[in-house]
Amino acid sequence: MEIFLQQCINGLTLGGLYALIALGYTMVYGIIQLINFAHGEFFAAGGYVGVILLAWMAAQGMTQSHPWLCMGLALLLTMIYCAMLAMAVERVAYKPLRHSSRLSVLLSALGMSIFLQNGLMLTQGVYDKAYPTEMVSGLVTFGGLQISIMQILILSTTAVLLVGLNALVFRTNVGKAMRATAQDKVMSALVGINSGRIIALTFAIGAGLAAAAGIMVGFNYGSVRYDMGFVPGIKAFAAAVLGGIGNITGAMVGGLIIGMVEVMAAAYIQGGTEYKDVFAFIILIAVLYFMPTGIMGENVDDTRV
Amino acid sequence: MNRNMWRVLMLALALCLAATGPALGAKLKIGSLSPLTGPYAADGNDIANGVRAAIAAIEKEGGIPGFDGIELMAEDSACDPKQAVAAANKLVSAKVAGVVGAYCSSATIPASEVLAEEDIPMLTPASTNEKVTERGLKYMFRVCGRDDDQSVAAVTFLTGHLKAKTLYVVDDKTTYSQGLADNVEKLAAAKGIKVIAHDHVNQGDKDFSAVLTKIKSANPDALYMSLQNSASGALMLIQARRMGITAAVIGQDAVYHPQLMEIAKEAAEGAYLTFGFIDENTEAYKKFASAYAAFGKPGAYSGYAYDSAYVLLSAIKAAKSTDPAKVKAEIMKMDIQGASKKIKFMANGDSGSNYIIRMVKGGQFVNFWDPATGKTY
Amino acid sequence: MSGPILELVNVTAHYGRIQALKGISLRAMPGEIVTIIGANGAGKSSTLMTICNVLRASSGDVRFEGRSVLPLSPDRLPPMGLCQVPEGRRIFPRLTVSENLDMGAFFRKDHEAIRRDKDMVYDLFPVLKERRRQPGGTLSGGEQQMLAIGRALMSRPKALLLDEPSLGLAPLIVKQIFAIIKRINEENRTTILLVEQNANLALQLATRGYVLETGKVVLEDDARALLGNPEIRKAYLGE
Amino acid sequence: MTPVSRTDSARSWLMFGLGLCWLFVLLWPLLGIGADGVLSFAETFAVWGRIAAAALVCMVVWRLRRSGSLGFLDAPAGSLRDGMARVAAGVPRPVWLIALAALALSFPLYTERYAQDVAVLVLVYVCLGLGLNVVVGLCGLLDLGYIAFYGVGAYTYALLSIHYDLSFWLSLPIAACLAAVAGCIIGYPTLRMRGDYLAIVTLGFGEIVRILLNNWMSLTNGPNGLLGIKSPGIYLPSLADGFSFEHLYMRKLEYLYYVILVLAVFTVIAVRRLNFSRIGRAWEAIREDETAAEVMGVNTFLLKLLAYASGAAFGGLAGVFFAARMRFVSPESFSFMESVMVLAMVVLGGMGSIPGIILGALALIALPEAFRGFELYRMLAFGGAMTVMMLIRPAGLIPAKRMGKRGEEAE
Repeated sequence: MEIFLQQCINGLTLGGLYALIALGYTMVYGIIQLINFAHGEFFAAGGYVGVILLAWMAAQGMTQSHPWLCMGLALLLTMIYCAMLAMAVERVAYKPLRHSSRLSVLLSALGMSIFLQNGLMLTQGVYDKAYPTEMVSGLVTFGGLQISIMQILILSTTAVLLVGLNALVFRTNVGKAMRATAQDKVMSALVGINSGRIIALTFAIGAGLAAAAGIMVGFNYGSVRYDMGFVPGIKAFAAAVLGGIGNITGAMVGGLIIGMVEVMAAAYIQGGTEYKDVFAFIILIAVLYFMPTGIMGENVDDTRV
Repeated sequence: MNRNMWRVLMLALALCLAATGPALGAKLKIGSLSPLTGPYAADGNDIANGVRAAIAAIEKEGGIPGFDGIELMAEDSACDPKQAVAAANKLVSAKVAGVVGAYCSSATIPASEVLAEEDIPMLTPASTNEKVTERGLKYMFRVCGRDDDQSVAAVTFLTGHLKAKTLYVVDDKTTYSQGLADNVEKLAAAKGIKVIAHDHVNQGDKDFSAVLTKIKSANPDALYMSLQNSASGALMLIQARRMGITAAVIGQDAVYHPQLMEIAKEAAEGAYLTFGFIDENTEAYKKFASAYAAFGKPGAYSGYAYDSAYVLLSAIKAAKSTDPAKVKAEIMKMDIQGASKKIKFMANGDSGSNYIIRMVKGGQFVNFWDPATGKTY
Repeated sequence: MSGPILELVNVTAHYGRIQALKGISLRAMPGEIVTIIGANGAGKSSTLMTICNVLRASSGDVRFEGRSVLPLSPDRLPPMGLCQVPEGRRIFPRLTVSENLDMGAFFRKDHEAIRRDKDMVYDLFPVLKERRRQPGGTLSGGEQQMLAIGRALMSRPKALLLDEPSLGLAPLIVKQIFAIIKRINEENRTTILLVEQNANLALQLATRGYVLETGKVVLEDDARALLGNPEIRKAYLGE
Repeated sequence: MTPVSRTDSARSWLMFGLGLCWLFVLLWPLLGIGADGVLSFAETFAVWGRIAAAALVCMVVWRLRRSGSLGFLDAPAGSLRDGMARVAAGVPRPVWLIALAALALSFPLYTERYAQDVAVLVLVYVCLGLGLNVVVGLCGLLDLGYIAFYGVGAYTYALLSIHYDLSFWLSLPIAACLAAVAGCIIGYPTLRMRGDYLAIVTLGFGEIVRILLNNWMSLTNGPNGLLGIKSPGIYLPSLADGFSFEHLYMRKLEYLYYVILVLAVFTVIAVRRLNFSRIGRAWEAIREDETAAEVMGVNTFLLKLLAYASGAAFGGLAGVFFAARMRFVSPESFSFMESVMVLAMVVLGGMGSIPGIILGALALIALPEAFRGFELYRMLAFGGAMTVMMLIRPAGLIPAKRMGKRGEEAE
């Protein structure tokens, strides 16, 4: 039982990170029906910029005196940085193709993904970059459960971000405009919504969340690396689809499910660690077979290739 | 390190541009194959830099008579059989005198077949899979050790020093890491150690919490960690220690990289690794260290790559020709102290292994235990 | 204001290589109800889409309050007071009724006035108030039309373009909606440009009318005169 | 070009300036803050300055074009292009084909190994691209796991060759059939799904196949791969003693080049015939509007399955050749990235267009090779080139004539 709970926490942490990345996929997909291949790169860039900022703060001696402030500040700045990066990518590589076939944009996104990944490699080097994990260390023991402070931090930050995003999308006018644009771009223009700006904002928010995930992955696992966006990118994409792509709550649920399945498969199925991705995908396929639009998917209209 | 890297890249680009410029005289061309991009780019660049360092060292010693200098074609094998073969073909077309590489055994094997068709000598600094030299290729040499020898060293250490009763094995499913882990599992079982389980993780995984939670509840005496990448090793160490796993951790040469301590910091302390014995007091090592200084800290394979290139170039120098048969004869004659080990090739192209146990202590790798003598250093 | 509030001068537009509008000229004076009638495919909806710049005019000019709006993107027009209720209503199906109305006032910042306007719309269409928490997509056709008009009103338009408000609705509901259109026109002096297939109803409501055929204006007259025109009666009023 | 207003010009310069500032902000944290926390600007300015200078040149040219100042260049350039088009159109089709065939056949005679090797790879990817084109280009089903069939083909031949010593030529149809069966297995559960749900499920299947290959030790030898696959063999008449046939393994690259050339030509012809057959038209109907096609009596279920199966079969053929050429297979060759690259060829070349896809394969295989000179910048240049190509030609290098309006969102 203890081990089970322990694994639950592991799954929750991982799932929360997937959910943060999946949100960017799902929001962008919802609004312009693009599978943003470059999204994983925003996550990786976030991890790097975070560690760079922390290095600078450490050199100023700030990390010793105000560790929590530094982490918060680094998180915030990194999110802003990645939002700017995403807006630039959107402007350069996606916006000119707004009226072209969706596969053209997909390919442009792929090109951007390769470009950004190698850009990171060239500027940051091929070696892993270590995170100052000593800033947050320690375990909390609940009964027999051991939870690291970092895990608690990740879970709470993720929760705050998710709640904040929900409030943004469902409560504010801008959020409503995002949903309106996703549903009908022409009509939203006819009521005075600048869809270009709303799309850019969507990219910015999605990338900001991915950046937050990047920084937390850095802290949790101790290092970042230029190609780290790829695998979580695929998983998060799967999570977004599992939840019903375009649906924000769906992405959160999908992320948590994928994270849980992975951890549980690795923990409780013989030979499960090597096949854990298989289980994740099998769950995905089974769900989609019975619910072809995902767990929370609305009926998307028949827009295809 | 960041800006250093940038400088290295600039230098590489400049070298490359220079290489494509008009040739002033007959230059001796050699090639290197290693993953310069992709997940193994770290080790791949170490290899390319090791070769560059060897060229610098040889040129400092007066170069090779009859040639106006040595030119390196550093090709990217990306650890992908397809690209490795393309790169090997490119080297063949460029008529290189010999090739140092590749890294991943799955790239080395098909690439070596291409080179073998044209009788181009190939010296691998890093592919430890037994098959590399066991296919009867005439011009295939291996400067690093072999997986089977490495597993022996690890198991000897388990029984001889750690006196472990139970063992947990984890690998990340590459040709190399799994082959090694399988050997360890087999040998350990034969030696009477109880292998609790042999789990696999995937390359590129960052989260090992699921498997580590299992390990924690199994509470083995030792954990054999066979991963392809030092950063993955560091991640596993951090997470294991954070969870409170106290088992002795034994890694292998792919985890052996200064990165391990950089990332894992104190979590790496006390970890054991099997690695070729490097005597840092030899003349050869000092020469290597000074030649490599321009490229930063040596990685795990920098020394082997340096030795491979050094052997190749000295053989060409001695043979006064690039004729493969003559070069091979010189290589076989060679019996020298290299930067990484004593080099003397056997008939099949292997040069023997000298694995010892090293340990992380105070953020440094130190020699710890010698399986041949069963003594701590 | 003396000049026309909305004026089209010789506007042409294309869908790919197909010319949809072949030189449309029309005008609407402030406070007028102008109707455009014509058969399917005559270019009625294209005319409205061109006014709002969703369909780009190839030549000619569109002026709103004397200023050319062609260089502006569609989302700049509602703030100027030019608003369209497009064909098929185009409710945001997964936004609630209340959120749909909020979107109508998206560009406005005067929260207090927005709230009052919303109450005004709820007064106009009490059924929307009942259903304000319901997603727009679950409304019936008539309710959706009301919502669409209500959403447009939220932007306080000076000129309202209505595309086929009667489409697919029961006669009773059509009558209701037309009554409301008249009320909007009378209460706020909102200029209305009404595109309709139901020529009879439209001409009864309007002050003036234009008849479109294959992308051209073939007739322009007082609504009453058009209603009395035998050719029109034959072609569009089913006699 | 119509003269543009001053405000438009000022606006675009403003945007240009803003873009450069934006770029600087993006570059500086990556280049200007060292690992030790030391700030520097020199490197950022160096890199940024170069990019800014290049962008400035592009911008000036673009503005001049917009304002019509370069009109004097357009006229001759246009007439040159028209002239070339006229000459090209003047040459009859057979002449083109013969010239192309002669070029392809004589290729190994005047090239070195490296060029031949790249050519062989290009041809393998031509087969793959055309196979995927059946699924994506003709039938409109976005498949992100196509490489799985390539893997099935490769492993089929590898196992048959190693364990049963079956010849290359016999393995071709067997592998094609097996791949087609795999196509049906993967296709069946996905038939109900549409659009991007299909994409992720095919991606999932592709990954499952790769993970299976990587883990099924007893069959595939896992990550170690399979070694000792035989090259294609042929029987050559030999006059040494009397008249007999001599069995020869074609290990030389030239021979392999011809083998894959034959396979590629076969694929081109087969896909072309499929394209213009009843089935091809039905596929296109499904692509343009599935519901309408169904209403018109097209059996969408069967036809979609058939698209999967036939697409997969071509992938299987390519896989057999790949295994024979490498004489070694390992799961690394069948990763998700490969699927994406094949898809990229199809889209880049122009969906549904055979010459387009050939060009796409050429571009995506040859470019990284051509960029080898850039060393570490190689993949950076490649990624950038991919985006730029898409921006310049969104419908692909050679768009198909019969593509409908699908996907060009009516806005």
